[in-house]
Amino acid sequence: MDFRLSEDQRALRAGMRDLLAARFPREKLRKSAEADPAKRAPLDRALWRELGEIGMFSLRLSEKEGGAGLGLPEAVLVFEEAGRALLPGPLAATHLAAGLVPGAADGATVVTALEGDGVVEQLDAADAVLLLEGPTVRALPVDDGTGALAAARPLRSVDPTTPLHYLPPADEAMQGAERAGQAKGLAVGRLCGEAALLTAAQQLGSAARTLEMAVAYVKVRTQFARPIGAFQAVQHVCARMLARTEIARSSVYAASLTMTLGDTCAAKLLADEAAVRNARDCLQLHGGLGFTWDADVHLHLKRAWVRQAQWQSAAKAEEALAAALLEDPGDCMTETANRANGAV
Amino acid sequence: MDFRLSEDQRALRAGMRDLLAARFPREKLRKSAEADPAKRAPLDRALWRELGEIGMFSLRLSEKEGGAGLGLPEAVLVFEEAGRALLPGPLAATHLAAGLVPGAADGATVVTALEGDGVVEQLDAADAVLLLEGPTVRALPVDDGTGALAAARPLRSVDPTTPLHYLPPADEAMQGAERAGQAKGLAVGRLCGEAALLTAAQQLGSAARTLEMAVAYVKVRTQFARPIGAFQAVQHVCARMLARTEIARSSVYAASLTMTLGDTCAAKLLADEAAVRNARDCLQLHGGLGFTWDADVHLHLKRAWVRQAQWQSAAKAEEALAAALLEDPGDCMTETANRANGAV
Amino acid sequence: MTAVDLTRTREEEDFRRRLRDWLHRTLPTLPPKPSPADWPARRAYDCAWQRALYDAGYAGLHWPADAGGQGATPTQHLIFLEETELAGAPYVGANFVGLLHAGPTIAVEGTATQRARWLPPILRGEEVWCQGFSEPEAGSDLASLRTRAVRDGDAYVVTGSKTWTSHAEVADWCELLVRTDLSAPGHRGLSWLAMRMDAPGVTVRPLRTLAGSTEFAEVFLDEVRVPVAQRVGAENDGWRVTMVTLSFERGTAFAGEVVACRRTLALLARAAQENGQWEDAALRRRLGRLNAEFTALWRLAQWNASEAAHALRTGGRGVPGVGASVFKLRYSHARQDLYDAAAEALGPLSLDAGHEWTLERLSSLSYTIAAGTSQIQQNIIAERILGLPRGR
Amino acid sequence: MTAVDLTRTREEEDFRRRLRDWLHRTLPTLPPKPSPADWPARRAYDCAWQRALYDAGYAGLHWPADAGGQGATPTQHLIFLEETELAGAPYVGANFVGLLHAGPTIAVEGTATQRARWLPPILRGEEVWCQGFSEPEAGSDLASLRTRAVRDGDAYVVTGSKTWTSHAEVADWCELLVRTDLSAPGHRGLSWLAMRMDAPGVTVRPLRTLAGSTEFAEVFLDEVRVPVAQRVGAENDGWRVTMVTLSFERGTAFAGEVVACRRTLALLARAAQENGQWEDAALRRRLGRLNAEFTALWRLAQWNASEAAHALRTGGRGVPGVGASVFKLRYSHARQDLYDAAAEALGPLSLDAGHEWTLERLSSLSYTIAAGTSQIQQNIIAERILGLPRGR
Repeated sequence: MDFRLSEDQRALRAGMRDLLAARFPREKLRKSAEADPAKRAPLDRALWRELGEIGMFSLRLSEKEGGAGLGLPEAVLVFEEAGRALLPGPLAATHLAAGLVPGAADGATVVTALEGDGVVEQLDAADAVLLLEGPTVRALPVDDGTGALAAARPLRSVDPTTPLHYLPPADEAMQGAERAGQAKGLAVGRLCGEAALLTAAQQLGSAARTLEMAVAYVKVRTQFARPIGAFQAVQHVCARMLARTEIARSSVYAASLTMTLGDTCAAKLLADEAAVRNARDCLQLHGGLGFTWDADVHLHLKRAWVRQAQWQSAAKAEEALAAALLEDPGDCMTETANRANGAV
Repeated sequence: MDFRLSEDQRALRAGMRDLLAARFPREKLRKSAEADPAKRAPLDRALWRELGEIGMFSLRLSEKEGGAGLGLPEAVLVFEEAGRALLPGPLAATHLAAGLVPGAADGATVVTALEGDGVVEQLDAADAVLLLEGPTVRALPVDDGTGALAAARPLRSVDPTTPLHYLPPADEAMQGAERAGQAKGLAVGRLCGEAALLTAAQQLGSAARTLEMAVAYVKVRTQFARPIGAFQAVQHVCARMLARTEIARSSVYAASLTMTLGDTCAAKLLADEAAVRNARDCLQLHGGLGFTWDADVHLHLKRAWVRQAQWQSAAKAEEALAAALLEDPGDCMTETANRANGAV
Repeated sequence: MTAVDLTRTREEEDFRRRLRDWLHRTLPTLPPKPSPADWPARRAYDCAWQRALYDAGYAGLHWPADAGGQGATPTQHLIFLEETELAGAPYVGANFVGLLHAGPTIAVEGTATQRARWLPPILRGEEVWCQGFSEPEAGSDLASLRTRAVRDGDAYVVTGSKTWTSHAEVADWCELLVRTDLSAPGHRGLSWLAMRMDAPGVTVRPLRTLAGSTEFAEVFLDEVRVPVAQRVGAENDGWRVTMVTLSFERGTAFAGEVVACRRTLALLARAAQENGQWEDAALRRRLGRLNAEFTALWRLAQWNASEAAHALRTGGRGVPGVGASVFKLRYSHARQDLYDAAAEALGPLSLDAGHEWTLERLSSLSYTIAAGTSQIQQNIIAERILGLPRGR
Repeated sequence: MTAVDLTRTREEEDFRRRLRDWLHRTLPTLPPKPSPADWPARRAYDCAWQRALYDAGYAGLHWPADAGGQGATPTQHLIFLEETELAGAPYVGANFVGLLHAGPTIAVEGTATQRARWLPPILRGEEVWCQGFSEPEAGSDLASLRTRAVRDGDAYVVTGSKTWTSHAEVADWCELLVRTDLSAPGHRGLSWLAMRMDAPGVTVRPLRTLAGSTEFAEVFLDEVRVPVAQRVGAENDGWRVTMVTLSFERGTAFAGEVVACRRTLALLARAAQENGQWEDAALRRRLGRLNAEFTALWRLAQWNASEAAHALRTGGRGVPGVGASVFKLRYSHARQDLYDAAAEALGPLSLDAGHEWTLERLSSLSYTIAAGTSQIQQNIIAERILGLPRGR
């Protein structure tokens, strides 16, 4: 058993970080978060293709299918970097669609997803929508002529960098998509778990980033003639932020290896909590500055709220983890051997 | 509207504090909390009679009935002092029984109560048991010959100063007491609310006392060459203890005036929380010393746990407060005029 | 024996009934609410409401009569806050600083001339005030502020910058805290000035909040001349004057909001009942607990009002005590918890910034920062109320 | 590409299988557990278990081979903790200090003679150690300790008092931290000694805990002679030696308990199902969240073990890093939350101190205090991991 990252994994993560630093610098993030919605940059399709080229969507496909034959552990590292940079877009959905929807793997197509709660990310920018309810996975072209998505109404998304649509769950138009009342098929269950984990990885990246931002700020912000980071109350807030981040990290990395229900639910729950609470703490430590549009911290908080609602809510994760307690005689710590490299 | 205490009320409270300092000093508390159960002092009947003489049980009876014609606001002040000193015994039950059970008013009789959860305090020391389920209030002599309480088994009470018995709810012997399945009568509902409030008052007293203990200790305990009360993390723990105490105090005092469901439930919930959490914080601030039997802090915590479970649990209070939200168009802040002096 | 008493007096009951009648008659006659982004329209709306209050005899309710106020009891003030909130009346809005900070400060600390000049226009809704205390480098540590005022004849020449100033774009006056003695450290050497916002050298730059609105502004001061006659209190005594103002801010300012929060909570319960989330015991119990918290906060406000009334009767000026920090600390967190609970009750629609509760969730984030962070409140409680040794 | 890997190696799987078989055969042959209050019987029981481990080749599993240990990987150590816990094997008990503090310290810092004298009896369950670090006036601020050791020929003469010493009544040896240079302030001037508990001048007075048991004792030292040869590490270098010991304490010591907590949690769910409380979604979700927390803590322990294994491979001695503070901080609170949740699930029976979970609830209260309070852990994380300026 070795939980540490390999050299190759470190290189993969560093490569993703470098790419995002070069192609999605802070100015681009700010451009997509313009206070005036009309001036916001739309989803950057050129960047999407570049993400496709470096394998963000295809890395778990076999080499024969044009992928890198890697596994969830590597995908998690790449998604963590995306979360750190607040890279916008339906990254998890397009990643899941690689191999299912033509063009998803290489970033030529943007694929979003419709989940049980009826919220769809980036519907205007997307070419196709994954439907993950019912026994099988289906993909629907956004303009399929049937008007299945016509009832979707745009929300004024709380996260300026993530446009959202809402499709009321009882909508007649979606009955053809067999959304309601059917047990999830095995493949659908697995994909939902993977999406939850990749989303958790993004939350982890954001949590680590807001911790960094907070620590950097409290070291330089001076009040009462010393850096506020010398105040014990501030120090302890930062310490708890680190603890949240590291607990979430072990949970996310472990789930990428085992993909058990328990690990995955724990990963989503703890990474959501780390992202939301770290962003709030970071905001508090920034004082009035943290409350301004020009600081980045609100973008982390708002994105964390969006990701928290996606794929698996806290209520669902907690109920699943509670139910697992009854099924399990107590030795769930003994993980089953992980699927080698977790390739799909 | 005047929320402040009157001179007479301050005098009443000071009188109770003086009496307890003289007749129930710390040594008596420690004697009733001997680590060896065989050496513990039993309930002090002489003190009980003295409490009766100063009107602890009868103060809300009319002067014609031998009482002082006072109201719940005064009772709450007296019970707050009892909680502060951790005075043992079924104080609330005996207070409720004044006028119902002979000898309760003057402290000649010790009356305990059996609540829905089946826990009875000081059954061995008591002369009678109040039954507060069903449409009417009943009192049962402890040795009534019917064996109704024979099934009660002694618990090894977590609070060494509060002996407890447990009567399983489904017990056949209690069917005659009409415990299950009946709506509470008006009188029963009112008495339960009063008992919850008087218990909350004791919790408030305990919360205020553990705050005092914590503040006194952190002023003198020195580590790293200064009083630990100069550390911001310690200061903030104390500040939150004070906030909990004062929120509970306004809530308890207000409920003693209005006796509305909302005020009473809020008072019990917030006073329970203040007592339990202040005791835990006080323990933490005392470090290893707080973990010893010889320090008093554990007695506050254990009593707070017992009182928390009595008369109204957090779950019940929260559900009642939630239900009140649906019934109420939003103007529950506008209290109805309180019953003059709240006399029974 | 006189009991602690929540029974209102006949005067108080009459007061409530008259106020309720007046609100019932008056509110339907108000113009529609202006757009949140239109500051001049908001000013006009808020000032019209203040004028209506003035005409009806409700302006400056809690101000002493000798300052032009109604000399109402603190309890009447709470009744006013409760009834206006329950009736859905406009908020104090642009007149917040005038009515709740600057005005009361001038009433307590100003000269007769100053009171005569500044108080009536505040009460009539004719002049709007803003606050110039915080600076980019002086937030929690207000005493480290750097904006300097150099005496030049009968005026101060003021240079520096202020931030987090609400309503700066539409204000007539600014209550300004400046350093008049550059050699004195910290809180010594500060003075409290009233500055005209249209004075030459004043530049206002709006700050956008995370909610997308421009609630605050930066105010840049470049050699602005402020007559010495516009100083309130003695030169270099501004810290004490300011503390009076801040304790007003931390006392009564939020009491009305508690009523509003309790009302939102009831609406939230209804919404959860409609969308099925009410079946979730965890959410239900969370809302029940919030009900306890807001009920208790309202009781604490009443308690504080009784204390203030007592101080008034015994010769004090009704300045809220340090206990207001307890209220501020708990209320700030309760408000944030409320809108977090609202998000849970709303489900996916909590991501819709078009929903009022989502916007309120965003703006609630400032509550643990503005008007003294929660950290500062806890310092105050620890050191001033509990007497713990000075934290280092 | 080599993946992050939770797959166990064949060696690890073989290790687990052999251990499981051995536990299956051995546990039924153990004598019944002694009464918690009978310390000599507890010592005998714990030492017999340690001897059984020794005979089976499991003693000092994580100690280096050159210290008489099995030189097992950190992963094997975790497997050992997991399997012994799942099988319901005895805890380390009286041998805690010897196996987890003093022994590893001597293994890293002791001379060859010291290692030969002290380590084998620890591994064979023949000698029991206790810890003499804290003093009444030196808790969180350990470096302020006052117990002094004055050199007199080939011995130190030690006078002072120690507290919170577990198993003092039945221990043979005490790892003792003393001040050897009275003129040096704070952590300078301290030395680490091994003291016989039967030396003249040693008096033990049991301390009763709030759970009613006597887990700890005070140890009074009145001119106790300790041979200089029993000093580990250089004179006045005791602080560094102690830090090695403490980082052991904060690292691996609690990993096995996480498995036990997870197991208790499952039993708790069953109990709630039986008494009907499982219908309460608020309790259910609380238990689900605790499941996430303990699952993640176990993963963090595995992560830390991987880091320690890496340090071993690259030449370090496997001393747990400061990251162990994160584990300690979260675990302490999770354990307290667990038994608070147990009280909610038990309902009125949570007031019965005869119930195991109620006793555990009481003893869990020490977790945020002992072995470095949560406040100290957060200081360590802030200053040593995050590099924040020294708190004052």
